Amino acid sequence: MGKLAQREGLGPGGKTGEVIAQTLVEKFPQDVKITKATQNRVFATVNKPAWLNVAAFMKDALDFDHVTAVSGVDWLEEKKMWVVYHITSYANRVTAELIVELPRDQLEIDSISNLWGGANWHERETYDMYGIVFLGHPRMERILTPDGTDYFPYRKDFVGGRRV
Amino acid sequence: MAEKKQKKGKRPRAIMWDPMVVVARETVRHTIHSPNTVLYPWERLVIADGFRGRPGLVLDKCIGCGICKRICPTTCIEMVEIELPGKGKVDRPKLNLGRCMMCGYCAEYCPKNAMLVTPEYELAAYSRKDLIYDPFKLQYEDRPGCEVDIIEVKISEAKSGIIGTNIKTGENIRDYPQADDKKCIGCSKCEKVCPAGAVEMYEKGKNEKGKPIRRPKFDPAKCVSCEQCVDNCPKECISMVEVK
Amino acid sequence: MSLYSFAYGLALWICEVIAWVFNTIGATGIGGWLVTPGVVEFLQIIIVALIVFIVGFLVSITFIWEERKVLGRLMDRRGTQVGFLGLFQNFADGLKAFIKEIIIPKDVDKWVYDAAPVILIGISCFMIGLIPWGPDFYLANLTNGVLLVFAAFSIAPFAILIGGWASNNKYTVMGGMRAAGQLISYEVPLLLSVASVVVLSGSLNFLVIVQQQQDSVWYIFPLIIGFIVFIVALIAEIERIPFDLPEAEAELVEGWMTEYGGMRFGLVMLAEYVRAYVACSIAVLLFLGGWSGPSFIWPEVWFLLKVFLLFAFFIWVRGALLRVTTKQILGIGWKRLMPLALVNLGIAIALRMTGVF
Amino acid sequence: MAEMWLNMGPQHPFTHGLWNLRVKLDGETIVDADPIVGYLHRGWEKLAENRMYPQIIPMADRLCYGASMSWEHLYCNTIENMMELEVPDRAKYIRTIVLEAQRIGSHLMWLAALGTDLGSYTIFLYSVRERELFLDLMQNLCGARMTYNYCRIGGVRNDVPANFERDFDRVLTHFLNRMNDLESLMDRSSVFRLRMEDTGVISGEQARNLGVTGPNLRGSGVEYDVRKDDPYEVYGDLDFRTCFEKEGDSFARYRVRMDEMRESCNIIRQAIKRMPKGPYRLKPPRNAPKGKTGWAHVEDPRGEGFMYVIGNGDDHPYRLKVRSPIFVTVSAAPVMLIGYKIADVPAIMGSVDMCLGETDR
Repeated sequence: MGKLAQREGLGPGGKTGEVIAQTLVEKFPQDVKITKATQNRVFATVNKPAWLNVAAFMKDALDFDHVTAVSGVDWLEEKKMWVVYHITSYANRVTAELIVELPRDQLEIDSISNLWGGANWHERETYDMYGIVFLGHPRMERILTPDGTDYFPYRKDFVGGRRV
Repeated sequence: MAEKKQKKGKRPRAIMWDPMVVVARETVRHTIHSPNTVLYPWERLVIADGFRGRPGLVLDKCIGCGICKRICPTTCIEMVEIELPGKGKVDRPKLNLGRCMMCGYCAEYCPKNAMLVTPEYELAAYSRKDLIYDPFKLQYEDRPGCEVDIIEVKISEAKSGIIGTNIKTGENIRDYPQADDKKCIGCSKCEKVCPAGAVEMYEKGKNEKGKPIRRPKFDPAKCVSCEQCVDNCPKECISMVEVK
Repeated sequence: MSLYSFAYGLALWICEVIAWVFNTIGATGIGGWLVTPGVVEFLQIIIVALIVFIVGFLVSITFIWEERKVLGRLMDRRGTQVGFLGLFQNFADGLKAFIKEIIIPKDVDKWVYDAAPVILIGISCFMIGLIPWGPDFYLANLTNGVLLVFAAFSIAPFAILIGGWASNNKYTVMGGMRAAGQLISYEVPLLLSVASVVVLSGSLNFLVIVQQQQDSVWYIFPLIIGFIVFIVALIAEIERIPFDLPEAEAELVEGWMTEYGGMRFGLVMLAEYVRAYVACSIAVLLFLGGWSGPSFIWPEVWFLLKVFLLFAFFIWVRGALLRVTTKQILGIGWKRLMPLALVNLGIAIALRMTGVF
Repeated sequence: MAEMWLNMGPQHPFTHGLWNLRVKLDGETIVDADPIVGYLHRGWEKLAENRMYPQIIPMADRLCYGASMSWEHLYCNTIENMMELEVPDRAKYIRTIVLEAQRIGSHLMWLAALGTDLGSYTIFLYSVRERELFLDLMQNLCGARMTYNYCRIGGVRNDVPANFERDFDRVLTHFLNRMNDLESLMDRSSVFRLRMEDTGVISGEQARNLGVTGPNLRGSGVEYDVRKDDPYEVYGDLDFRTCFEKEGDSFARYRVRMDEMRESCNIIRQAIKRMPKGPYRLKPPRNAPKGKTGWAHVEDPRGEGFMYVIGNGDDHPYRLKVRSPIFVTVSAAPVMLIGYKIADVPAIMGSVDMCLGETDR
């Protein structure tokens, strides 16, 4: 897309998706696997233990400054859960989709709400709906469901449509 | 505070009485031309012709295929057994207007344009039972502008410059069923069930006991892809072929 | 043919009729006593009071109608449609407020909760009596009418404060506090501009003030600054939109009136419009020369015309401007209105000293 | 004075929708704020998991009823990205026109709500009267006024009505004249400026970190607009200006939205001129392969809307995640509120243009 004009309030940027994918793989060779990388999209999967370092690296070095979404996905049959992060970098106009796999019986992952404040409520909602605990989250509580709900509604084994 | 004021140089200067002047001018204009409000029961707003009020039904066009029942997002349509003079006992849609959100899907996906989108919006009723429209109450005379057509183009021909064929009357654009020979036992249940008469059994040959082997043949032109045959086949051997 | 003489005639006629009845049944003692001037005068006062109050309420109610209609046209919509030209709307509102259930929230300071609306409506109705409409249409011709009206006028914040505090709700307490803060900060410029009028006219009696204005020029021309200060302070006094803090407020729900239901709320709303009527009539009396005008129309009609026009100005301001926050209200009150009021007082004194008036 | 927790609770005139802003007050100044949402939670994403793809479109309308077209389009865009469908050009242009008309309608609804919050019902009625024109345009186009159900996966429901260009042109010229009235009622009224300037300030740095997007972010001086920087539909070929302000207070957010309304008129005019003939609706595939994922993000009138879908092999999605811009902006509300008076709360939250339908999903 060529060198667009310098925009107000944003860094120079200019690193394309492929460059970012490249730097990520070099920095974390055995943790990050790139599935696809285009001009302004990066799709990757990250191992759970290295997740916080990858996130911190992306925030500081690759100036990703906005968490678009944190979504939980429940793979009931394969006994695992995904936590899908979509993080955008305004300057480079790149959005990275990072998938972290969690075993279904041990649902914990490091929270990134200290790096990006925007992820705070997303993580609380994912906890509220799937039961994934985010370690180090300032206020790990339910957000959407009324207090006193002890079940996790969006899990595949929770059958909706009946009086709970 | 002072330097903050300079930074706002770009902002228009604020004058105290400017809104008063504008409001005064508007008041004079509103008293000359009558005000904007429409006195509802006496005056009414002009409705566009494609306006989506409650769904309506043209009984003689309807073949009872049940597509409206399947596509309705809030499942407010049920097929109900009624007695029609010419046709005896047939299934026709019964609509629960209490759940209907007027999305217009039943009229859009109805293959025979029997379900319409009517401009009626005064639907208040005294009890929930009155909101249940049986096929006769659902009727609406067939006025232009009430039908909704789907003019689609196949993905393969997207770039070929065709504007699109009407899915309800065009050919080889609707998906049609096909039977899996091994599982099919030739019970002709699909022929009995098909509302559009697109299925007919044909003799394929003889089996060892000399009785003819009968298999269903689906006619894509007549088929309205309502999947009644797929649902009612005892052996689940019918599957839909997607026209790509 | 002043109001009093008419009332005297009527009272005399009534007494004679009753006296005739008593005489026929033989109780001539009471019949004779009835016709004595003392009783007739007493009945006369009652009749005059009745007429002035009924007319005052009717004008306040037509204020409501006028507000609905003019505000409607201002906002490109029709005003009320109830009854002929929407006039029946007020009675419909009154009836509705009358019928609504009176709900008193739990552990409310009962006595004070009841007292607040009573004080408010009482004071407002008391002020109706003090307003003369014409040279011969008035209830009370007091030598210090202006003083009494403004004394009554300034009791309202007291009622609002205790009302807000008594209804045991965080929002209403805040509403009450704000009302007190706002009304006190606007009392001072208001009275200063009234003082300048009194300085010019030399007397506290409404009739004399209007007479002075008829002889010389209306006080709005020499004291134009005073008039502006008076109008702005008045908007704050009767809590209309730009200074609408204590009453309906986006973050205070209904301000201090939230917990009042049924006829209490109806009375408080009526009190608000009665205060608006009294405020507009004072402004007309003090600055716009009361009932003076070319004589082909009755003076009372001149007075009413000016009052309705002034209220139309208030509605226009309500239609155009937005609500201001407490910080800004107090700022405007003390920083801008106070100096202007003092300057205006200076002008009045100067005019008085140099003998122009 | 002892601090007091005040519930500007679910039923409150200034909350447009159901949410509870618990505010700790020291006198009149706000010391701490704790927004509580979830009163309107319908379990939208679970509902979407047992519906067919076309059936979710009218559901997506009801996410944020103020700007239902942009949510419908976002859903259809997500499914098209997942199934790799190439939407015909005419459909792209119609979608852009309709999205921009919806943006103006949504901003006018916001202006109406802001007007009533600040106490002037005239602004409410003037902006709703202008919005009526855009609703009529939509009614001619797709038969409904608020929840349109107009986008389809692979195009749009029906072609544009007969005198589509003439109607749009008349409405836009009329609207631009009326914009001056609206602005003089607000911009040039010093009472409005008194209330809106220097309230609810959030710096560009904080806004970016807290995930604030859309006009609220551009009000704080960060020039990021998804239509410009990650163009979808035909925004890449149209030239328009991303309007932004530097001060970051409520007035800046207000100014950004007013300029955006004018930009939208400009975009609509360009798009109408360049709209090609041709097909406007594709026949979408019935099923999506299992495990296939797709996502899309658009410039919703309130911020960056985002949807992420995973296919399930049949005609139901396996998982459909919705990111609502206001869900995140509300989490950043305490930063804007602390330090200001309680009388400023309607001005600040009014300038953030809340819509609770999408927040609680």
